[in-house]
Amino acid sequence: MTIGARTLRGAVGVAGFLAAAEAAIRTGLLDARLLPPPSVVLREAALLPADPVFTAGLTGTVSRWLGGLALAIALAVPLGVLLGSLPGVERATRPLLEFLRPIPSVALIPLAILLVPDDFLMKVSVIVYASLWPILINTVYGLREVDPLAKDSLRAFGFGRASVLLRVSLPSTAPFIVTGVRLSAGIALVLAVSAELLAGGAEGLGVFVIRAGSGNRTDLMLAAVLWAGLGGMACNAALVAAERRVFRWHHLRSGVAS
Amino acid sequence: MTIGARTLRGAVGVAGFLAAAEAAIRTGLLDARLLPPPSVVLREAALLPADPVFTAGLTGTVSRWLGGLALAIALAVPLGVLLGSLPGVERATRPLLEFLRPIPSVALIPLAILLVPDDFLMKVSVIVYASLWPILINTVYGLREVDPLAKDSLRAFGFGRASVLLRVSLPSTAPFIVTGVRLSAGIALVLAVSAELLAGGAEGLGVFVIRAGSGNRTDLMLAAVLWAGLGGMACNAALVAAERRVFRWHHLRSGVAS
Amino acid sequence: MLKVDNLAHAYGSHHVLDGVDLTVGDGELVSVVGPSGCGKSTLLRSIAGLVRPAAGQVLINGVPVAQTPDDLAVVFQDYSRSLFPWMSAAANVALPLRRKGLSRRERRDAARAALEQVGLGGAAGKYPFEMSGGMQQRVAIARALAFRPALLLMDEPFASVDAQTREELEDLLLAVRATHNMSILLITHDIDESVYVGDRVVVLTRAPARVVQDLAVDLPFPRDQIATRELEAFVRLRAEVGKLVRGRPVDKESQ
Amino acid sequence: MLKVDNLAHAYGSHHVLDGVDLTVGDGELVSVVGPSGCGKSTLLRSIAGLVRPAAGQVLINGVPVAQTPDDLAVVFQDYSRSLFPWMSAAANVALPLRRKGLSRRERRDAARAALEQVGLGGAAGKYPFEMSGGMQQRVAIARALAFRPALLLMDEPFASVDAQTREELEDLLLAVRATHNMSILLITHDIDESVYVGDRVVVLTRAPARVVQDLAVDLPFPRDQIATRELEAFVRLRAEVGKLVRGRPVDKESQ
Amino acid sequence: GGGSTDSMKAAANNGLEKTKLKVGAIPIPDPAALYIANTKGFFKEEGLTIEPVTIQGGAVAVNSLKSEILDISQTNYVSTFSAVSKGEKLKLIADAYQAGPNTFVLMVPKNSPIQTPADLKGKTIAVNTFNNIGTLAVTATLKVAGLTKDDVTFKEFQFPQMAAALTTGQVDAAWMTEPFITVTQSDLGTRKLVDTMSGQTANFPIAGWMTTEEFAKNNPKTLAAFQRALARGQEIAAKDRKEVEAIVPTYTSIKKETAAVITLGTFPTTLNETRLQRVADLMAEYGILTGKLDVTTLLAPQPAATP
Ligand SMILES: Nc1ncnc2c1ncn2[C@@H]1O[C@H](COP(=O)(O)OP(=O)(O)OP(=O)(O)O)[C@@H](O)[C@H]1O
Ligand SMILES: Nc1ncnc2c1ncn2[C@@H]1O[C@H](COP(=O)(O)OP(=O)(O)OP(=O)(O)O)[C@@H](O)[C@H]1O
Ligand SMILES: [Mg+2]
Ligand SMILES: [Mg+2]
Repeated sequence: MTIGARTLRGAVGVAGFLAAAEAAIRTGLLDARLLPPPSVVLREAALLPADPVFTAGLTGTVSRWLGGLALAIALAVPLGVLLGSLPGVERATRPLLEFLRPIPSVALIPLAILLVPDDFLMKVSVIVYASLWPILINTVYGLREVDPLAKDSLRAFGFGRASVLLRVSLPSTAPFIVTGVRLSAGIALVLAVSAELLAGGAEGLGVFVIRAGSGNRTDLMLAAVLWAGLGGMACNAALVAAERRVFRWHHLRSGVAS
Repeated sequence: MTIGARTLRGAVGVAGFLAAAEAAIRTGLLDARLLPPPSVVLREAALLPADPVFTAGLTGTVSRWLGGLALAIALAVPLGVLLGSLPGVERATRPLLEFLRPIPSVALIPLAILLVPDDFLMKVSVIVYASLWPILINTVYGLREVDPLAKDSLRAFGFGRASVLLRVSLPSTAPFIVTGVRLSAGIALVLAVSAELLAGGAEGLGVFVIRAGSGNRTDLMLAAVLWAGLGGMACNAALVAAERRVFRWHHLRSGVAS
Repeated sequence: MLKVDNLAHAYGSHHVLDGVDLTVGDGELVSVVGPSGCGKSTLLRSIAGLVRPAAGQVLINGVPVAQTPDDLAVVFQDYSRSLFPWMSAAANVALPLRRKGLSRRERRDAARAALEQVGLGGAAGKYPFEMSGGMQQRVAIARALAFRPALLLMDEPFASVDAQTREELEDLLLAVRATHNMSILLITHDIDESVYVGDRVVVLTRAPARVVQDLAVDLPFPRDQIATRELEAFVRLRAEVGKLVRGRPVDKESQ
Repeated sequence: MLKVDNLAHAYGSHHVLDGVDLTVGDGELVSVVGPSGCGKSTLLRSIAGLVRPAAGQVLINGVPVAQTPDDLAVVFQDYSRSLFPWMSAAANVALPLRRKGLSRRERRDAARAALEQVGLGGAAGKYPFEMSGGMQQRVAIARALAFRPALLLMDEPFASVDAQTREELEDLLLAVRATHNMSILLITHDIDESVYVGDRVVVLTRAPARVVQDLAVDLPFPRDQIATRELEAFVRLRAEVGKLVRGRPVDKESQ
Repeated sequence: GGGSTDSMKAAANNGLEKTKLKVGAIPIPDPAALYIANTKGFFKEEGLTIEPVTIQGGAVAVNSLKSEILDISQTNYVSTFSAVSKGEKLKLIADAYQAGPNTFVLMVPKNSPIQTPADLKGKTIAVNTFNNIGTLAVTATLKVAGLTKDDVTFKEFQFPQMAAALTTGQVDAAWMTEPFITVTQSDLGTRKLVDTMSGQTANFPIAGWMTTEEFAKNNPKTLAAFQRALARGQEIAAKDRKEVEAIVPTYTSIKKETAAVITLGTFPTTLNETRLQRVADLMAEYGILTGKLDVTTLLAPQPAATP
């Protein structure tokens, strides 16, 4: 399937979804006074890029999102590799990590505000905290799935632990790490917006949503959320494209088999 | 390593972490006015089970958490299997899913309130929405990783798509699905608390946290958060134990090789 | 039973099969030999419906097969990856028998019996990764035999077992074939073996593969590892197959 | 070069090696034969430092090995899983050469040359899953040869290739050994092969494995596929190894 | 007044400790004066640069002040007094907003059987936050009808979600403020049940500006400059509704049309301790504060009248 056809199919899917929602509202299945129909939201969304407040907010949110995601990757992959390749360390730290993981970052925001006296860093650290886990856990478990014989093959040539990790375990785990990154990207975006919603800020998508909310402008709020969705979609598309290039063998093999 | 030894090691890890935090605060490395020392938090946490407001809140939150998680599993695994085994459908729906995924559940709460006019169900649906993704995505990608030859082996005996899925693809993907469930369990708990923080309600851990947070009781807040962490830890331990039983072969194989 | 009609296949621009014709009669055992990489496994996968050939067709009992034919069993060349690592040897062998509508008990008994036949009665409870290469390969053979298919496709099934076990398995194959009237297509690199077990030996050229020769093996039954191999006809056939396989100089670049 | 001293190993309660003694001299090629599941692969893995034996020791040039010895290459029995699926054949072969401190270009050239030697000059760019079983196995051989190890361990390296290729590879092995003075331990199920390539043939019992016999092969060099195999000494040795392998009745239950 | 030369002089003369201030404000009409003063350049003239930061509520703002993410923040008095009673060290800088008639009302669905506050017995009421102005005002209103807060159930909903909660029957009544009152009235036909800002709560002080004790101590001159400029904005807001209508849509999402019709409270020009003490006393009466709180200790020094 060409890229064009794929885009088309995707667009049809999204359009279908929106049309269904529109129909539900227009036919009174959902109360139009409480929920603006997609057509209205789409119109508002189309107008938003002309609003400097919105674009400044979007830029800010995206920079914190991507910054946080980058930091999460930079922390979680090495940590995951460490834990995945040293089962003893993994077992010893597991309770601590599993204790930290379900702590809601949202609940930590008041604390984060106290501890990190810089708005940007505060939000980024909340994002990092929440989006670390999928990468970390997928890395640890992906490493466990590596075929032992593949590792032995390189060890037999006298390569040390580090080389085996770098040249066998990591490449073979890479698809799962990327899946973790894709999950984390979504979570990071959710947190980028949520942190702004809770902590406020000079600009940001979440700040925009606060304003829309206190102005009773559900249409504007959903329009902003729509842009968040588009941002997530774009990021994911980029990751999938990267995946396709880097793991060409993987797609080839699956393709041949199916 | 016996279960006892494992528990001990874990306890040592957590204790070390707490001791380090305590030391940092006592020596003035961290500002005691900003962050109460762990000893204080622990004492508060120990007292909490005696507080009926807290226990009612905990019960409510845990029931919504586990209910949401169960529903997320029940939805995401079949959906993931569907998308993972029908690449055409997957490609067509991917943009829609990737559009929906990064939409902050926080932003969806207004919608949820409107669509689900029941507090319990509303919160559960927010939990489901957020915790669906790790299971879904890990399932889809796990299915892609299944060795094509393993599938062919069963197909050659005349087994249909459904049987191959059930008997080869699913068992071989199971470790990744469980990893997804573990991730989702954490996220579901985060959302169970966050939904209360954002949508309010009568009781819940989140409600407790808000009150403690707004009342300058960081110690109480952290004590409540500590219980959330403990809950997540317990759930994870249960999942890991189940994993160990079900995927015995997997642990044996890795154990033998390392 | 099986008729392969002018089958052709290419992976991308790489032509592998170039009009292969082949038949396996009811209850017949046909050996296929040919150089490494010539397309034997591809041929087998096409018959099993796992590869859709670019041209030509496969007929089973006169009916063209689109999907995997019914009542078929395959022993793959890459036996280790064709076993399910999360199942014991016995469970691996028993699994396909679900298609046969057997009860749990019947499946278990059939699996045990088949494992006994290949000399693995004591290893029924072992997981694949706990077994040696040759043991894994024998599990794959037992799985196919337990299924009692009408058509059995085997891709170098004895490559990883020692000489004596190999001979035992060859004789087992002949015995099973005789008892259950299976039709068998056996791909092998061992020229002696191709003649010893075969009713016919089909020799393929290097890729893109075509049939060079379809030789009838007129050796008496029952065959015997020592007596049959000493027959003059055996020695002659073996030499002939050997010459046919070596027939053309192998163009190494194209493999 | 290599000295295996009273090596014993068990997987859980299952005893596999029971005091194996073995030596491979400098530049010597020793064949090992034995029944399927007797512990040959376990022996090889112990020598390579991938399995820590329960008792006994492995000495290389007199020094006991704890980890993987330096300057070693292994061709695994399960070749398909020992290749890295994300790399082309050439990249797979070139990878271990990083240990040798070769430049990128040198690695690439060495990989190409080794692939040529095993008849895969044209398949350098293919991924493992795009190759036939025999081709994959030859990539694994090329990878080991390109490394030019002092000690080469091979576990049924020619099991998946056709008769002619097999003979070519046997001769290649002898040639490489002669040129680079490698010491080689070759596990094989083919009795003819064990004699044809070996300086000595070591015969193992069924599990738990012990050495039944360590036979010197006093056939002249250079060996020749037709002439050597016609020698009376060859026929005698081959029969002797055959008899030793079959020596005891195989207790099927215990495998 | 003065031009840019004046402002430079002011900065030099006053020796401001800090010239850039991050000020938290909620996107509702209450902090209008801040934006008016900023747009009109009053802060510039004092040598200050203001960065308005949108916040959602006062609770996190206290933390933001403590960690100096914010220097000054809007707050509501009830929250501030609660926080102070629990040990937070805060100072009130200026008043911002005071309730007027019909600025905070209880709304019920169009055809609700609830006709008087007495009908609320046993019903569920939506408020934006527990133990805050909402519960306080509603409890005071219930008292008039002979009910206590134990006769009703409070549920937390954010203002934007109250309309949905009302229509879907999750609550029987909702405590709303502008612009939600106007919008739900016109869109959904909801009905005003009772004005909660009357009697005990008539002209109730709602919002003001706060900072930490520490900041107030270390930056007296800056704070005075801020107060002066803000007071000029507040004068305008207090006198001229048109100015408020014009500024509100610039920092909120309230539409111009809506801003023109919503009911507004008043913008007090002085920070009056007697009025504020009323809030603390009422809180004590209804159990939101456990003891008496003397608000005079919380007031930052007030600047001399604007020159
Ligand atoms: N999935 C694939 N994609 C691309 N090329 C392939 C694929 N599978 C096989 N080939 C190519 O097709 C040719 C024939 O492969 P096949 O496996 O059928 O050979 P074979 O006769 O079974 O060889 P061997 O005896 O070595 O197993 C080889 O040249 C191989 O490179
Ligand atoms: N990882 C393992 N765990 C448990 N048992 C094992 C394991 N690996 C091998 N075994 C057992 O050890 C015995 C010897 O295995 P090994 O692979 O060494 O045999 P082998 O001589 O190489 O056989 P083959 O010729 O069939 O390859 C077998 O009985 C096998 O079941
Ligand atoms: Mg093949
Ligand atoms: Mg072996």
